[in-house]
Amino acid sequence: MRPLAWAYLAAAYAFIFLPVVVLVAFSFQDGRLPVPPLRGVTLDWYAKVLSDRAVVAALWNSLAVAAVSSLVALVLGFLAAHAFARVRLPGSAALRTLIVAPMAVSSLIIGLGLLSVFNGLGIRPSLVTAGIGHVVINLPLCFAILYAAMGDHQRAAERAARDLGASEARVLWLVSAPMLAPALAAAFFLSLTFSWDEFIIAFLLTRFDVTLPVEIWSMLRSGLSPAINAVGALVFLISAGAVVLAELLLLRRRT
Amino acid sequence: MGLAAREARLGWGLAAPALAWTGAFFVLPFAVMLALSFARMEGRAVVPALDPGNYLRIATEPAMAGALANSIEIALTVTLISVLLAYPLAAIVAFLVPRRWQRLALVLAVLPFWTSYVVRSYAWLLVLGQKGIVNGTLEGLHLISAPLEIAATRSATVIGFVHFFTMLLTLTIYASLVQMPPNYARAAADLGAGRWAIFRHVILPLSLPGVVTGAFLTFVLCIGDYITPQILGGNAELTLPQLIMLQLGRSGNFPLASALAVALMGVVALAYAAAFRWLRIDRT
Amino acid sequence: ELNALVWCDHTDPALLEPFETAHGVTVNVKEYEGTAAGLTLLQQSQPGDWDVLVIDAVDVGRAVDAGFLAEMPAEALPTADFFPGLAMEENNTRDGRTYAVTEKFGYNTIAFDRTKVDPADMEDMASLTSGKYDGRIGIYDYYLPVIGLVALGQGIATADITAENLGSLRAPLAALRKAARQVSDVVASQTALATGEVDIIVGGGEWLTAVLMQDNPNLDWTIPRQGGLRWAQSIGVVAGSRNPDLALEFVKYIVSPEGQARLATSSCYWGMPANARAGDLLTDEQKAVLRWDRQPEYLARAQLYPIPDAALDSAMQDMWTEMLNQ
Amino acid sequence: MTAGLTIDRVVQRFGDAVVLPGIDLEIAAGEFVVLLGPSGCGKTTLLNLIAGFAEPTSGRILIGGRDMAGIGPKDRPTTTVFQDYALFPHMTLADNVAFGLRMRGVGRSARRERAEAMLDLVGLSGRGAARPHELSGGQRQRVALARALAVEPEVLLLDEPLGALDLKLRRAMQDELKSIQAKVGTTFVHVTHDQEEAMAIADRIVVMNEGRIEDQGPPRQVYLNPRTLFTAGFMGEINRIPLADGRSPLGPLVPGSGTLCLRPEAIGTEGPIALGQARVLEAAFFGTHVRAHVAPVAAPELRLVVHLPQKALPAPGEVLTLFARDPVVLP
Amino acid sequence: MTAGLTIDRVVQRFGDAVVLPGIDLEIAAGEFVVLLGPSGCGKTTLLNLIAGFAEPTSGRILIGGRDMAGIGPKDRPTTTVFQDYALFPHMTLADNVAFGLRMRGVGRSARRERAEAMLDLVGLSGRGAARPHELSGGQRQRVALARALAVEPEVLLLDEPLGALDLKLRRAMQDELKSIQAKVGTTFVHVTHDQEEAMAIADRIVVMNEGRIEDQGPPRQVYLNPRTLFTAGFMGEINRIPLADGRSPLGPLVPGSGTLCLRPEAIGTEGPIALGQARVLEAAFFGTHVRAHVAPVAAPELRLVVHLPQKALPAPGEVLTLFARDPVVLP
Ligand SMILES: Nc1ncnc2c1ncn2[C@@H]1O[C@H](COP(=O)(O)OP(=O)(O)OP(=O)(O)O)[C@@H](O)[C@H]1O
Ligand SMILES: Nc1ncnc2c1ncn2[C@@H]1O[C@H](COP(=O)(O)OP(=O)(O)OP(=O)(O)O)[C@@H](O)[C@H]1O
Ligand SMILES: [Mg+2]
Ligand SMILES: [Mg+2]
Repeated sequence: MRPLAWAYLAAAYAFIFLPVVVLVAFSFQDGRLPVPPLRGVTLDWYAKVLSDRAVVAALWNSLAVAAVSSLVALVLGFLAAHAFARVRLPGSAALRTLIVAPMAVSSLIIGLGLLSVFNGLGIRPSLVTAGIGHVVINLPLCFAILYAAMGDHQRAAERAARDLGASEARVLWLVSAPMLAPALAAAFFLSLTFSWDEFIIAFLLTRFDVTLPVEIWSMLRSGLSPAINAVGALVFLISAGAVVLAELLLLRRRT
Repeated sequence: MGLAAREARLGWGLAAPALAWTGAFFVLPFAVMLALSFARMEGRAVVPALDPGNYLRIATEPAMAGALANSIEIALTVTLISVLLAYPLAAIVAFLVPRRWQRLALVLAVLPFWTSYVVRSYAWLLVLGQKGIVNGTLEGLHLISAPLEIAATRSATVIGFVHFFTMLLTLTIYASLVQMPPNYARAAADLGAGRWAIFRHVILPLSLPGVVTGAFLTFVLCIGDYITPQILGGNAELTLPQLIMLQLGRSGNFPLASALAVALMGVVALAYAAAFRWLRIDRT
Repeated sequence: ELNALVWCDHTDPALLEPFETAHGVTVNVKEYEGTAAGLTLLQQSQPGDWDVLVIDAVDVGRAVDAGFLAEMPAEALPTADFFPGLAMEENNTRDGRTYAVTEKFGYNTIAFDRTKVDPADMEDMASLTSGKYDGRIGIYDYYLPVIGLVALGQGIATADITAENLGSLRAPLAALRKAARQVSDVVASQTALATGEVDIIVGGGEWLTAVLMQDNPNLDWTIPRQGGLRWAQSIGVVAGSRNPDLALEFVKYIVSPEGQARLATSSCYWGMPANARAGDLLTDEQKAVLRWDRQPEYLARAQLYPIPDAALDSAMQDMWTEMLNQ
Repeated sequence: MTAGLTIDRVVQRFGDAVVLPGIDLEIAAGEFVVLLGPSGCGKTTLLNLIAGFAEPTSGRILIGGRDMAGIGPKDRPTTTVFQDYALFPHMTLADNVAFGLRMRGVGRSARRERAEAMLDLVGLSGRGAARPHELSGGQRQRVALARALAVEPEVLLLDEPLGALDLKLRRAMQDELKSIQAKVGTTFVHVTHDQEEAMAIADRIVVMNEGRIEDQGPPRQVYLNPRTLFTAGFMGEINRIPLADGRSPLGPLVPGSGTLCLRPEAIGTEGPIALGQARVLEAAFFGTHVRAHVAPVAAPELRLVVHLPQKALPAPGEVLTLFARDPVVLP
Repeated sequence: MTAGLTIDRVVQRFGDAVVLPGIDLEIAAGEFVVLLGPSGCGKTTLLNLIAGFAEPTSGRILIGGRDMAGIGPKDRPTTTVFQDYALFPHMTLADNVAFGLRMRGVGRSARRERAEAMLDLVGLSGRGAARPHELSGGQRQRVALARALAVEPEVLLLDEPLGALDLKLRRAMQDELKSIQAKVGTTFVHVTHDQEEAMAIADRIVVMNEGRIEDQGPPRQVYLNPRTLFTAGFMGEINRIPLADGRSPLGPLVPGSGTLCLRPEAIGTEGPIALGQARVLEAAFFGTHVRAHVAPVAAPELRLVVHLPQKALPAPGEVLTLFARDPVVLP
């Protein structure tokens, strides 16, 4: 039973990592095409990507849009989840459904609709409008995760804080948020992941400053290239390194 | 003002930003698109109207109904396979992996998705191609004599989707497994249940809400996605999002595209109704 | 500043920088794909947001109809130096007024791997559905050129496709689909050709193979006996531009021999410059890849994309949808 | 800092259910009052109204003479020790205790000092840096107490604070609560459903039943001279013997009509009232005494519970002659 | 169905920590044994070893003479009532009770019948279709008991099953447990840290401390003649008076050396041992008695706790002459 389970675990991780390994491997391809056979190993593509101002700018744009929109979605979702978990508002079931509804609607529709609404308001597409669109798709996610995580446990603690003289803002900041930290982190990182990879809204709602998926999309128009793999690989390797480092540091501190 | 009124005002105040955001940036755009779905194309111009013609076309034209059917079939297949793959994985991480390594295991499962959806999809194409890794390995092991045709078929679409959603479902199922008090399983063992019976009668039913929540999310995200069927499916068959893109691509038939998107949302609403009983979000 | 809504070949810094330094401005570019997407972006913009538009030559009329393009002084454009037929007045002008100018062109025909197929077979479209290449064909995922090619195969000129004879193309299109392994976008088509997943791309051309040449010199393309399709893109000044003079300067730069040479070999994809005088500025290798010397022959044998009206367009699209779902 | 409390015709409804039909209660400054009653009788509801977590349907609550209507928990001069403690799991003990002071804008070093002093008071000196999960139940309870007392409330509310502790710890904490109250002088309103606990700590016991006050007074009075059968039964085990005009199934015992109530420990082998002979049904050793079920010979269908001295463990079937004292006759 | 139990030199280690350094215990078939000890002394650990949830580091466990080594919980003739009940929340009460039978392949109608009978036994007839969350704590406890008894185990293990109930309910459930055990005859091994509970129900109390058995015997013996100071203190309140060769701070009391242990209820105004005069420090009414802290005049730094009769409520400062009985001298 147990060896079987470990084998399954290994197979599952192999499956999850398979395309990424291929992706990373061909980012070192010494040739114009990231397809087998591997002709040789070169770091040229990384050099090319890192010296491409557009790609580097898109990287930072993506990071900014993902971080800010996830943060906004997190805060809005947190406040709303808190309100619905605590106060019995009339029609609350319908309102909760409304907040999660964007999850069920194609991003294309949200993007096109937003584009025409913004245009009607005379607002130019920019990274800000793309961020607004990302909040729309991430807010339901954050709300759902946080609403499910709120329990009697922290309701009791919140009540105690109020009893001791804490204003509502300080209850949220000093008690509710720290107690929900794991759920908040989970919601934030999932939002980040979704926003990072989101293309259609980012495409429709930006103009000249674009996010990474849009930049990659235009790189792809000239055909497949190890440079594109290098972009993906770079992001992967940096985040993997950061996560593993953080994990090891945390583990060491705890033991 | 009484306490109850103040409490209610506070509740509204906290919920207001999210509601306002959803109202301004979701309901409003969605209403615009909904209105558009009843508009008419005259030549290349969109004429506002209250015309159900687009919906009639979706219901009657075999190509459109076929795309809808394909989308639902693929989403259901993907949901089913992903749940079947993710459940054991989540269970192994939750029950067999030592506690201190569990978080790392989960983070590792998410990391591959910090690359780029599109690039990852093209990488799958290389893995699944006739001369790709899968066929290469199988041929090397003499398990097959001719390469399997996986790329540019529905199987490739499904594999690409399953890859992503296995990760997502592993997270949600894991969450519902670890928050289950261990005494339930012990009580069952104590009363004579074997491993399988414990799983079947206790763990599975108790983890169902988490599974259904994840499955619903999978279904919704899967049925609305354009990129995976487009890149991996090789247009072996059309899905609804592809059809929407096709309507938009050159001819700009926004009314029909909107109607297709609304139909898609209708399917999602049905899924929501089906899963409603178990969804966490509506537990009061 | 100049804001341009363009195709990806216009984003190459090598193309933009000379203009930027000469005029001391920055050119902001936003890429799009598909005429409808471009027109939507224009429609959902404030007047003055855009200065320059690059668009499929056959769709210039749609942009003019929608009032997105401004008139340009025809005398400022070097159309006299263009390859014969590339001025494309029937597309770029309306009632004697010039709204756009052709800047680049190429072909949608048949691309293939010379070592895997018999090049002689590629001269005849009929061999695609003869059974010999079943499962080794990829189709480029754009209905206009592919339906155009199929029409040529049936002896119907692209300009003669009508709602009446469109039905006769259904069976040949289905037959082609049956022989094909996949219908896919540029990247997947390239990948399939490069990995040997397929050996033939119907609808391909130099824009598909040029960037792959270096790694795989066996890739080739040809215009079969029945003919091929010629694609062309045009550039114009957007109506309501805040910088109409600078925008016109940009258009003039793009169609000047220097601009044309750089555009032809832009990093995104290569294609023939409309202005024949660009030839003086291209190297021999570049010309070889572009097949400069064979253009007279190709131009004679290639036809333009079909230019369907709205009804025919949606009929073609439905036929395409049906073919995909077959 | 201490203040009295007035509860004036307080009514609480939840939808159709009337949980408190009308409570009047006067608590003096510095008093230790215990609200005692069975589960669901409205104790927590009343406490929540005092703390300001809810507002009464009608009636007034005054603390130190000031009407509390419209004042939230944050601004009331009360603090609460919750049954589940509700300690902040993400804060150290010192931060927990200092939380209320922080909310009142007390500076960091003053806060730290006072938190240390409060932890001292509850016997947890030097543990300020620990976190709640490192503590046992009894220790957590003390931290909750220290936290509530740190802000020097005028009234301290305790909602079954000892309910989750084991018996031994409970008894120890009762002694401690009592002595801390004597030290700080704050008014304590303590809720429990354990009558032994109520007797051990209360200056005054307020017995509640179905949202009404059944009885109140010092422990001895409520135990020995209950006003109602409910109080008599709730304060401890009781034997009920029907009485009509001085006649009972056991013959004439005391004058009056109604129910004669006798506590098990008031029945024994000597006393002023002769109960006659009774047969032992079963008997078990209970440490301080032997608890026996007996059936009087004169009325074999009647069951009496009696406490016998430790040494006597009668065999079932044995016949004893019983006497009683401290009779109470209730209608 | 009932069986005896033998625990033979059982050692349990967790990493470096030795939780059970070596337990020997013999339990007869049909006996009601209570394991009593403070929190963390290893009661649950021992119970888990018997149930098969863990395997001992060394030593043997025999049930009905059969060695249980390598046999999982599923195949042992034991069932457990968990402290948190661990009722399956997604099943009805009847399905919960019938679960063990279902695992044993009993047919549907037989299962249903037996579940109904078991719910009857625990006083929940007709509630079979309800779900656990609809029940009160005491009712859940009974369902857990019914579920464990339904499969007719040879040994029933109970891990603080009454810990979460309130005092009154707890006492009622104790009576019920005792009578159910008498009815079914199964061996009961019951864990608690409440000594009153232990005395109320046990045939034999096994007192544990830090993984070792400190004392064992019938309740009366353990209470009145404890073998160790720990047992004496754990079984109830106790006064300790140092004794050297018959001399104590209060003068000569009894012969012997060590600690003289006197229970509060064994000290009073009469008795064989004269303790001399003592000054009352505080006194509180406790229902059945008055509990007073006193300081002997002869040794004012010594504190004694005494139980006085209900009627006597001495004022602080009053001086009483005290006598004692039932002395125990422990080393
Ligand atoms: N918000 C509410 N809505 C409806 N009924 C309620 C509400 N809060 C309490 N009740 C009801 O009011 C009654 C009194 O509840 P309360 O919590 O005050 O009892 P309690 O005396 O504290 O009991 P316990 O000892 O079990 O804590 C109960 O019957 C309860 O069901
Ligand atoms: N898995 C384990 N790993 C390490 N130590 C353990 C483990 N399980 C129990 N212990 C330790 O063994 C000791 C005995 O634990 P056990 O749970 O048996 O106590 P208990 O007598 O049941 O206490 P309580 O009355 O609080 O339930 C404790 O000190 C505990 O910390
Ligand atoms: Mg309560
Ligand atoms: Mg335990």
